[in-house]
Amino acid sequence: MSEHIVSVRIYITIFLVLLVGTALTVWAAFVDFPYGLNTVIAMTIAVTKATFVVLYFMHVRYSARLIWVIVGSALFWMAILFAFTFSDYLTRGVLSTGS
Amino acid sequence: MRPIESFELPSPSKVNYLIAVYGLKSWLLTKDHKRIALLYLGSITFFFFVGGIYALMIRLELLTPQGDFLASTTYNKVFTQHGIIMVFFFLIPSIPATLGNFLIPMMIGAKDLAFPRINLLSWYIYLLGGIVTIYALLAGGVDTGWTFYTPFSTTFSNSYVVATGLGIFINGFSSILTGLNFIVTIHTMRAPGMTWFRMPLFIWSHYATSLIMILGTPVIAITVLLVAFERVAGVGIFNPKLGGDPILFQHMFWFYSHPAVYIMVLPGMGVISELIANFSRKNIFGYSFVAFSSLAIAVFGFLVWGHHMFVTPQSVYAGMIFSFLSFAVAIPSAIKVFNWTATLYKSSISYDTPMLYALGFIGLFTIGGMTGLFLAALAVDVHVSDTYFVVAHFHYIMVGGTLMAYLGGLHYWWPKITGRLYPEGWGRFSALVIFVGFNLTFLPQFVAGYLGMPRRYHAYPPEFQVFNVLSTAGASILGFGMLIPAIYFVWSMRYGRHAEANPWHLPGLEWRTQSPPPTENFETTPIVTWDAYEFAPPEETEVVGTLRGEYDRA
Amino acid sequence: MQSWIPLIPDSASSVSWKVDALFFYLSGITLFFTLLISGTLIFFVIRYRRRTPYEIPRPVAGSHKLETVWTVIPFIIAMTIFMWGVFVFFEQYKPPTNAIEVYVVGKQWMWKLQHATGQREINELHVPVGRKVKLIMTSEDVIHDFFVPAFRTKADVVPGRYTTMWFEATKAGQYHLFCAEYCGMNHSGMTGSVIVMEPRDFDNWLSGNTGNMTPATAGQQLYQTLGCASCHGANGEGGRGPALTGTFGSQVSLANGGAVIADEAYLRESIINPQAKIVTGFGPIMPTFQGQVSEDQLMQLVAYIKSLHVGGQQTPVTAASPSPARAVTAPSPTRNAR
Amino acid sequence: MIESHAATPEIHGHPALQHHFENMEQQREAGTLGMWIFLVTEIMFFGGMFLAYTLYRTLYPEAFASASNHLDITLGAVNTGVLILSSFTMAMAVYFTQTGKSRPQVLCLILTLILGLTFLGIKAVEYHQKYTDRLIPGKLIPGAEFTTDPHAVHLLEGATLKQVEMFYYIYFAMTGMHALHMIIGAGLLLYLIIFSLKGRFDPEYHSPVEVIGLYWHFVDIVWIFLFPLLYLLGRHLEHH
Repeated sequence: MSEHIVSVRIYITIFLVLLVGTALTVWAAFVDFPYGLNTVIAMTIAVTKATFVVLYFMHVRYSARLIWVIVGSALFWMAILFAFTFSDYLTRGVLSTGS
Repeated sequence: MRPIESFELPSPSKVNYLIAVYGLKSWLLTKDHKRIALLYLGSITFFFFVGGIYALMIRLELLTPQGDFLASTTYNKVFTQHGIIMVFFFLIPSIPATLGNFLIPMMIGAKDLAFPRINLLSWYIYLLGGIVTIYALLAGGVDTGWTFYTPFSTTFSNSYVVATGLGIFINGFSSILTGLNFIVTIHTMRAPGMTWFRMPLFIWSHYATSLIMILGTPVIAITVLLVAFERVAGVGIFNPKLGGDPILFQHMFWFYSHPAVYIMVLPGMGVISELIANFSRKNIFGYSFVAFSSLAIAVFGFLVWGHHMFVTPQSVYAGMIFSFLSFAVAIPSAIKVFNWTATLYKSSISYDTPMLYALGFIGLFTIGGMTGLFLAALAVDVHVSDTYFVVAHFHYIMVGGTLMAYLGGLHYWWPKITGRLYPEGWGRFSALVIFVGFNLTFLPQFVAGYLGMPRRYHAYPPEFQVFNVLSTAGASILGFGMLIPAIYFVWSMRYGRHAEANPWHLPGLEWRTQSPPPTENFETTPIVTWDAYEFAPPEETEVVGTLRGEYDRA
Repeated sequence: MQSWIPLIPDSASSVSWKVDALFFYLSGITLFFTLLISGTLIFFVIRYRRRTPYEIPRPVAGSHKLETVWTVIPFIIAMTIFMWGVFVFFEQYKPPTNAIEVYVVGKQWMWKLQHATGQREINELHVPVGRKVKLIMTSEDVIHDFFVPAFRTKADVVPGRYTTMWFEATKAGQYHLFCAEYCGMNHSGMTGSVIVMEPRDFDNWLSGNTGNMTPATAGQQLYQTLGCASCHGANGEGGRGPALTGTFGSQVSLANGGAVIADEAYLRESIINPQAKIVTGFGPIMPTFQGQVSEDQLMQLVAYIKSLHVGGQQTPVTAASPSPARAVTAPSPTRNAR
Repeated sequence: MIESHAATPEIHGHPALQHHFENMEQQREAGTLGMWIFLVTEIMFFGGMFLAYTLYRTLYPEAFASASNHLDITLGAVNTGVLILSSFTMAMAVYFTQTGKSRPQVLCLILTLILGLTFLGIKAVEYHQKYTDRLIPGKLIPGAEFTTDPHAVHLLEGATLKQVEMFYYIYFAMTGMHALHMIIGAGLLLYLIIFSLKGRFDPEYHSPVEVIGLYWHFVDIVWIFLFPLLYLLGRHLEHH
């Protein structure tokens, strides 16, 4: 497995995308979107930016499957931490008030 | 064709890792995984005896119901420090850092771990964490219980919480780096021919352990750090005065600390797989099931932490989910026990000391595991949580499981590690003493617990005394039993008979080099052409059941 | 029933035999599997002991069939335990209606209890046989845990919030009360007893222990002294702040569009953190009372608000008619008897 | 020198090959894998704080919005740009190492270090603002306890000062931990610069540059999330 060298053009493109993303998220923060969409939009932009960094700056796009598995497992375990903790907080009091 | 006969024993006079270089500096700056394992062995043994002395004090205090041996403040510190020392400085590093460190490269045919310098670093970090913690203990001790529950730990305790927390935080990095090293080693350093399904189960279980170490430890690190930070700042996320929720601490704490139980017991299971197969000269029944059950435990172990919180204000629905998953995680453990037992069928069982420990492990682990079901069952847990039932249960897993496996493994690999034999008769005797003493210590605690005796009580109602007297009696036998191996191991390092390269006549890679091994482990990089535990050629394999050939021997 | 050394604690509540039944079921399963495994082990160890030093047994391939069997059967057994546990658990934790209410405050290292009828107790709780008792609990400092082994139930007592538990005693006697969550220096001294009495004895005990104001009456006085009346009305009829009469147990719609059932926890939160959940139509003008009222006083305020019924027939306690017994939420035979 | 190494297949040749590895490929693979696993632990480490943030943001949205609106959005945005740029220069440093151009490689590393220090400088300015506004939670700074003035922060409806303090506690925990990672990263960059100047790295052996690059990008990613979470969410409520 010889390593892949990412071209300078891709690096520059990603850099510009990240700057645009930052500008976009600042702009979007001041707009009053309906249905509490502000959080969703901000997070979507952040996830997109992070994905670009991971895939290109960190070369995951050209890496072995094992690296993908490792990145995936980190996200999976974060999801466990969040999902199960919130399974508690979001259902608290349901039983006592339901009586 | 049998592997045990087919390889030539190297001559025993060769230079080995113990005498390759001399001097204190050669040990303190060593990058040899075997020497680092010995450094760990020494420091872990030290912490084990510190923790053991605390255990002794606990049992002495509880001999009488009045609480007359120690003051309550002292007692609270004693049980806290017993827990902290034993969990963080003995049980978690015990098997991985000593036996794992020594054997993982040898079992997969590598010259060393992938990052020898990081390996040494992790020992120093362990030592630093230990020193900081010992400092905290000497300066005045800590009385929060090893669980550090908020807001007691953040606001109300007047003891050295920050220093202890720092010690645990530092120690966490040692654990993380060890796990990282193991995973990378297992992925990248296997000898030619050592495929995943040829690896000894010891490696599989350490792989699973390492997963938990790298995924769980950071969370306890930040949690302990936030507790320390909150003590310094006087406010924080666990503080009800700011609208914080003390229960959040328990979520974050148990996210690591429940899987940590599997950090302790999974390597033990790996040792037991080795012992059972090798001392019955039979390949493990259902190898891939045992291997994958380790991974299943590592994953499912992360989904059950809420069963420590059934009586907290945690929502009953979350409790239900956690209860369900806790039952699910019991299944892979059950699979292991059944497979070990089935391995013995039509085998050739020796009664050597390591095998006695392995058999003891299976019995005690069965009781420990089954009593875990009581605690997973919501309604029963409500009654027994925070009682001595819990104490008995987890000691069955941690002492009856991990410690038995550790001692069994230590006996088994002692000839390889030191090049000397331990006295077999004393070995068997002490194994029996420990088994009897252990059961006498902890069986009565199940009863006391169901009767309602709460844990962490310095004084207790007199009707519980009979169980505590039994327990203390058992603990003295257990303590005595522990001293025997401590003495004869030290003795054997100088006076024990010299061990040959393969004293047990086994096929594993670690036995295919001299005892003690050379610094590079093997004269030449081995090329593996056999499966784990291949005592007899594959064509002699007996197929159980009707589906002939269904079993893929990889 | 008293054996030489008891192995099972006293069984004195309506759920205790249910917990015991599940416990026995689990013990049976444990015994069975422990004997099965260790029996098989011992048999194999003797039967297949090494007879000659160089013997090599035939290797064996695994068996998917066996693996399936010993995966599925334990799973099924585990699920029976799980379901059973869930059913009993829901019963243990679902708070009953029509219960005698007792307010519990845990602090290092004592239990302070107050009956809805005013009687205060420390480290002791008197309850009658055959009546449901609901405990509304909080802590002044660290987490404690109210544990009565004879009732097979316990619940954490957490600072900053209310937790509840309930039981129905079935047998008169004196039972241990323990703090089961480690709470510091004198944790093992934070014990006491629950004294279960026959209903008549309990009535006698109640009447022999008057002299304390009921929590609701005390709460009413606090309501006046803290100036709550200036916004919520002299009798909770409302004003600049929302009406409190009939609030307890009803659904309250909130300014942020949500809704909440006004239970004890909500009332408590609204006193110490009024901005958290504001009732529709009202501004965020109420100051916080955090740090100005103790947990005891908070419970009294909550008890008073709970006593404010709609309709007017069941007149809330007023300064003119200090009849303590009537302040409590639900009428009960005990109180009618007086 | 560099050319000759690139040309010869490294059986036992390269001076940087450690004894226990078979070849450079194995050594590089182990290094990269190790760093990725370390980053997983870092993700979980920050995960604990993100969890606390998410929980309390859900419980106290108004207070968190009020507190977050008080942060300096300009400095935050500039810092985001600085960090992204530093990530870019870091990526370029790896590129130039891979292609064996040592002069621009060192230049990129130095640029990255300067940008990293710029970020820390701006962060220090922000911290100082919080200090003068008495917004440092609890008694972290003796003599400058958290403010009791209800107008210190423009409180939105439904927010309390105690909850605002909770936000700042989380803010300092998260950004402080992030800054600590930046400082460690700066130290690592310094090491890279020194060894680059000595000509230690070449297309055959550039594991340290690559691996420290991964770390640097990770720290960047953390900030990519911290910026909207701490500075932006709730801005749209400001003018209500």
